[in-house]
Amino acid sequence: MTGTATKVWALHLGVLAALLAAQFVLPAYHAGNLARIMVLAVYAMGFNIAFGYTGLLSLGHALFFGAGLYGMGMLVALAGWGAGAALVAGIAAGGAMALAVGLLALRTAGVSFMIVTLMFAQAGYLTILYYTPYTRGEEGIVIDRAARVLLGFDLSQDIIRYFAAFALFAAALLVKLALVRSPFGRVMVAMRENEERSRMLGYDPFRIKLAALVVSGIYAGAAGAAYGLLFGYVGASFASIQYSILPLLYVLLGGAGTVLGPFLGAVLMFYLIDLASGITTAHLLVVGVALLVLVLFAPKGILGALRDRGLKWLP
Amino acid sequence: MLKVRELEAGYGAVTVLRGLTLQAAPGEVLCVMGRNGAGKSTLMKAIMGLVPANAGEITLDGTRVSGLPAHEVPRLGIGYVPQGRRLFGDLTVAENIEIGLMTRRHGPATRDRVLDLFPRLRERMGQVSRTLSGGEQQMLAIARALCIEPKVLLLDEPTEGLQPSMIALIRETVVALKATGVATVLVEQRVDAVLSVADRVAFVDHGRVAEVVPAAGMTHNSPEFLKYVGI
Amino acid sequence: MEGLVMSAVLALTAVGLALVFGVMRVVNVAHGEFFMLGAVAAWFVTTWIPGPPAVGFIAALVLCPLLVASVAALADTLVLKRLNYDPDATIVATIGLLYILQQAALSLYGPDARPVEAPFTLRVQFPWFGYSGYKLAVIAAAAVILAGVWLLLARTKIGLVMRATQIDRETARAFGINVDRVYAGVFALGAGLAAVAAVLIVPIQQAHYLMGHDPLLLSFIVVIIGGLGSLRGTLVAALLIGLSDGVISVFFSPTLAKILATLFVALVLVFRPQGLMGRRAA
Amino acid sequence: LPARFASAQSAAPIKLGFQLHRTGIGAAYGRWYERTAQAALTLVNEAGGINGRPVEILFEDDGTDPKRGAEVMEKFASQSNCDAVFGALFSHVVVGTAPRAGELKMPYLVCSEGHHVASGKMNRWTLQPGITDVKSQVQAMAPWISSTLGKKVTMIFPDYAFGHDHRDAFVPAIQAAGGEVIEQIAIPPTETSFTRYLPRIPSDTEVIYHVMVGPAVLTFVKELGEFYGSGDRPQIFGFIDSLEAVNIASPGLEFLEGTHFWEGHCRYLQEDAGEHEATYRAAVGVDDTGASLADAKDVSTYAHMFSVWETLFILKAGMEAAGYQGPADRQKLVEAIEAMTDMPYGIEHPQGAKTFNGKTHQVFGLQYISKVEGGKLVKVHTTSPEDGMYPDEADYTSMSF
Amino acid sequence: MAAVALLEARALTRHFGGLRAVDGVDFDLAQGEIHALIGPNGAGKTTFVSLLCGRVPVQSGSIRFAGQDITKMPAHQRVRAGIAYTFQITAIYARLTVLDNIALAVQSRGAGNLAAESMAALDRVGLASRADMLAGELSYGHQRLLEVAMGLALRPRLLILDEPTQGLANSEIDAFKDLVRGVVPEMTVLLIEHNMDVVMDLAQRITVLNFGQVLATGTPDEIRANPAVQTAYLGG
Ligand SMILES: Nc1ncnc2c1ncn2[C@@H]1O[C@H](COP(=O)(O)OP(=O)(O)OP(=O)(O)O)[C@@H](O)[C@H]1O
Ligand SMILES: Nc1ncnc2c1ncn2[C@@H]1O[C@H](COP(=O)(O)OP(=O)(O)OP(=O)(O)O)[C@@H](O)[C@H]1O
Ligand SMILES: [Mg+2]
Ligand SMILES: [Mg+2]
Repeated sequence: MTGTATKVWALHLGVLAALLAAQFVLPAYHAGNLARIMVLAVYAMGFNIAFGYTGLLSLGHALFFGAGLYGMGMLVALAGWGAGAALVAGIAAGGAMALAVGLLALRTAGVSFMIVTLMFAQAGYLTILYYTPYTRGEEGIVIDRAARVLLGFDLSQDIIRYFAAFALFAAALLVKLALVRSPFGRVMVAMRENEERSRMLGYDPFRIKLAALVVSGIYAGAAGAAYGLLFGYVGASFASIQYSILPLLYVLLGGAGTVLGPFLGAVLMFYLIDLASGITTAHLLVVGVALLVLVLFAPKGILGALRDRGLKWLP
Repeated sequence: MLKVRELEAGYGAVTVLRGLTLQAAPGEVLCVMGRNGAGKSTLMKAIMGLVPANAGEITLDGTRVSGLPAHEVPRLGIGYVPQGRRLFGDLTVAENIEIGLMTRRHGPATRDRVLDLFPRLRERMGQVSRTLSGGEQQMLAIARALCIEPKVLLLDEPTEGLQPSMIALIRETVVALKATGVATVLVEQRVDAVLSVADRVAFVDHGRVAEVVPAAGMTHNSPEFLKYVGI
Repeated sequence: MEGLVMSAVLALTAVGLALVFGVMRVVNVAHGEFFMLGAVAAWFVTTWIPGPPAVGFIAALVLCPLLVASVAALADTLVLKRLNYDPDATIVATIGLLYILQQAALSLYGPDARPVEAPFTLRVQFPWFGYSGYKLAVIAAAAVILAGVWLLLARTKIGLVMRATQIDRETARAFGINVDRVYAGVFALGAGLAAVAAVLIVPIQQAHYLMGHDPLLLSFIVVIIGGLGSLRGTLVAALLIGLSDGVISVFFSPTLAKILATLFVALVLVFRPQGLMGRRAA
Repeated sequence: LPARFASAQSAAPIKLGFQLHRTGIGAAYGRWYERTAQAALTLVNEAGGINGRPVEILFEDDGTDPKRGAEVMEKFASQSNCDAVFGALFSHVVVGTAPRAGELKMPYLVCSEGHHVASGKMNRWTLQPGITDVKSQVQAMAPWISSTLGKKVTMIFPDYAFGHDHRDAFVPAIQAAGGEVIEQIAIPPTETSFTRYLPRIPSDTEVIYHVMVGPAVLTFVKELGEFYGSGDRPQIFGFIDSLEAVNIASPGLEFLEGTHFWEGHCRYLQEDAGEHEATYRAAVGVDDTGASLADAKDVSTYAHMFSVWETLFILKAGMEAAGYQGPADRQKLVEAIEAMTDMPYGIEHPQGAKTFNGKTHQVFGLQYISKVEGGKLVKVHTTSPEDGMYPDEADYTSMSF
Repeated sequence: MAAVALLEARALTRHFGGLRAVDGVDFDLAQGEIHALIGPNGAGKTTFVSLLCGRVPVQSGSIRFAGQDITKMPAHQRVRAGIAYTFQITAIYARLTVLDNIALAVQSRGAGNLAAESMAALDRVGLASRADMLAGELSYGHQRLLEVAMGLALRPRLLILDEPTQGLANSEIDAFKDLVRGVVPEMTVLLIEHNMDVVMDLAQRITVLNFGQVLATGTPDEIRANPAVQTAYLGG
């Protein structure tokens, strides 16, 4: 038992240490990419809490990401809030949106849940477009550089941005690790595996799923708010259906129900597109074929495959 | 005649059957007994091609069965009543029967013959099979398998979860089939059920047939029961 | 009226998706791309075939669904089958397929929207405004095809085999049903139906390599709202979706109407999770 | 390397990044933007490059997506060490990328029509020197519409930022010109069919002003045609954006005969075309009807793509004015462009003469109005530069770099 | 049977469409007894206990458990109140390890030492050696045992077992009988069974359901002697 725990913590702290060091060794381009990937990985980690662990396949997570993004962005751009307060508000907005959606959508399950969340997200997306005078719709708004200062740190500076992204990522990763290894984590998985059974063990499925969804929404909101602050842009495309499917893809590629999978999937997908578009103009073809090959060899995602091939302790 | 020789099969890396050999002759009821997890159901699935055979051979009247795609096995005349019945629950009784008939393209004559065995089903042809009572479901599962006019019938714990009167009914059916020359392989846990219908009893242990004993002369207290199913 | 055309096309596409989803339990993210492929192929066929537009169009109506169906069958045998139809893995695989089909269309057909000439240009003139006769024909054609699909499913052995496979594939195998062939067939049929819908719509909307997006989302919504496994439900839902925002936009600005319609339909599902016609899961 | 490049030690190529809408919703434009940029590049290099150095363009797909746009900017700056970046058209890509350009201190010359640059929302590094913004286009058009086509206008536009820009600019402009907008029909962005909105056009409408974009526009025009049939109809004025890359002679578009369009650059070769028009067309590979020389079915995005061409020549002029040596001189490049004013007609500016406003980073030029006659677009009016002027809304030169 | 009533059901009813699955059943359970529920297939046994444990909402009638009205209480709260149910159709977490399955039950009642108590619970049913296997890879019979073990691990006051011996080999049935005898009188056991040997051996009282209604209640001997039960169920 404790041997496993040591391995688990060693692995995850090791990954974090490597990411921390990466800033100093990687060329600027890749460091910049990593900063972006880490933020998106937080989003995917949140998605994984709902999907990979609790079994809630939502196609509406872009709504939570968007809530964080716009919650933060509107307060900064229209109300002149400071970055710190707006960030907190953005995170809260993600959680609140998840709570609201969950209260309704969790009355459904399976594919119905998938479609209900998709439709709520679509309504959210259209709402952003509808209120163009404030949101500038799909064109989006730029967050003033002057407003992107958190605790005295200028987030538009590459190094600071990297560390800010890293801090968020590290916090998200460790919280998630602790969460999934906690008794509550086991109950989340129990929901995924057999809801009726769990109810008859005395767990309230609705509340547990709602809690998981809210945590998931908080992650998504945090990622959204951080994205806006770190990269200075708030746009409706981030609330569109593509951005609901993106974390699903990351999670499935990296391994659903694994702690590091979403990050791995995000890295993979980013470099897949980046490299493919460098090789050929028909890069979507390369990406498509690569996805097929990957899924044929690792149907449960990369970490899922590793877990099946002996690394049973991978959380 | 169904022959299983040195069969090895399992699930992925897990090997369940380890060199299992047995045979069943026409008109014979062969009971298969063994502890939970011994591999009885796996044997049935392996014969049906639903679990791939890694080694060994299964033949029916000399025709090789193992290695065929699963959907071709029943076409050779092997009927299967899976553990837990596994009806097409949303389909009606008539449609379940129809699927059975389609397997080897049998017509209304077969249907009538089968329904004569189970008059209760004839009254319920339009009912959605999921809503049948447990015993009726079991009858339908057997009827469906009989619709392929099998040479060999595989029955996996058909009396499980049935009320005593139903169990008696199923037992009668098995005895009736014997007379038609069908070879029946019956997985069963209840000693009294076994004693009343079996011609021979094969005891499976750790994926092998440990012993085959003629049923005649066996009693509740036979040592084989104690040894292999622990009574 | 406009809503009816949309409903008709949507119903065809959605029935295709519902088949795949219902029988195979595969969330086919590439379904919209099959739709797109049908439309793009229709453009090629009508451009290549000389003579009056009707000839080319009818050729397209026959050839394109066949072509798309074969692509789908191929994808099924090469990829999905090997994944054993694992629900998660098939999502990734069909996303991959989506990329491939999109790129193929972009490279071979180009990024432009191109029109296909309608087979006839009859125009029904009402006192206050005109209406295209072709659109009426689309509605009729869709109705006929849907009736055909319904007959196939409800009245033929093919339908019975498909439903049996849907319920329990292992047991289906034990009764001589070649599940691989049923799956490939269903996947092809589903894609083919999307292609038929697309061929019907190209004279109204143009073929464009990104046109698969909306039909995909809407089909999913329709299938689930209608209630899985219910053809009738799918039809009703297609009508509901096709007409709902049109009705609401009488009272609100169009975009607001779309928002409200979306929320409304979502709430229908929240309070009737099994869909309009679906059976509540046990 | 060819000998004409001045000296060996400075002959390392100047690298320009091109943010290309190769995939995604902007792909129809992207293809032609790439061809136009290639053509201009050939010309520049044949004429000796920039400051005696050959020029190289790195094309990178941005998927017409703001996130990828920013990533591509990152790639140009950090990995390829480009000297400047240009090419983006779709405004969400521009707005999504501009902050990153500012942080990376990369001159970012956008070929978008949006008003976002001139409105002061971007930064010192983002400029729009190749094409006039929507606000100016619309304003220049309004007096002619009101005086020639009619005073009671119904607007039909997409219900998002691009459409709203048109609405916000056109409503006051037409009022100033003595007309009025009697109905605004905003079409939701996800719409693929429009017939149901058409009955909302008031019957006393004299002019329909439509501006639709995206692949559904053809449907829109066709349905408008079906709606009116062969009966009476108002005058119709549209933005050619609706029909960029679309053959006017496509089936279903017969209805457009006699309607008017704004064109940024006349697709059909006009009788009075300037002396450089033919050279430009030949270089880009476009025939007299605006279609590809290689494939007459392949219609170009003629009304917009000149901006790519002109932007490259502005980069050249700017770099030469700044004595540009390398990435360290990027700021000088921006300052040099800011200092530009008149851009006379010539092969560098084949669309027409322009005036650049260094404070707002926005160029102002001529607009064309064409009428569909016999299936061709025939120019009927050219606006004057003054028509499109409006007071400055920003002064980028006072911002820090 | 001087024991106090642990559970009282009055006029309990549940219809599915026109089908009277449970139709006005009055039922009492004494503290600490082993009570068997038998009846033909489709008599409504599973439905009846589902009403007791809250899986199926009550249509009319009332249920009192340990002096408290639980008619409207949601299922998961009833579990916390002390009613455990093991499924007729095996419902375990197939993709979790056997140990995790048990741990979920143990942690639900808020146990102190999760690992130790989980192993102890497995030990009781003889599955300790398989703790690290995936539950889905257990044979059918072992899955049944795990199912029962999860019920036991909740340490309920009332344990409802729905055909627990289905699929068990005879040897395991004997072990199972011992197990059940060992949990009373701390727990009360309500047992649905078709295996008459098990029923007659274990049960102190038996209730027979038929067509959703109580046909008879009594000691094993009384039931065996009841002619109505003979015709409806035991067959002849
Ligand atoms: N899908 C599966 N994956 C892996 N292992 C399996 C699977 N199904 C069964 N097993 C294993 O195979 C072995 C034999 O199982 P099988 O179902 O054949 O037993 P059985 O003899 O029929 O038992 P029972 O009497 O309980 O039905 C068991 O050890 C079981 O754990
Ligand atoms: N959710 C449901 N919807 C419709 N009918 C149902 C439902 N659940 C049970 N039934 C029906 O109610 C009746 C009683 O079912 P129940 O499962 O309670 O029987 P049982 O006594 O447990 O039978 P068995 O001994 O076969 O398990 C059956 O006819 C069954 O088909
Ligand atoms: Mg078995
Ligand atoms: Mg029952």
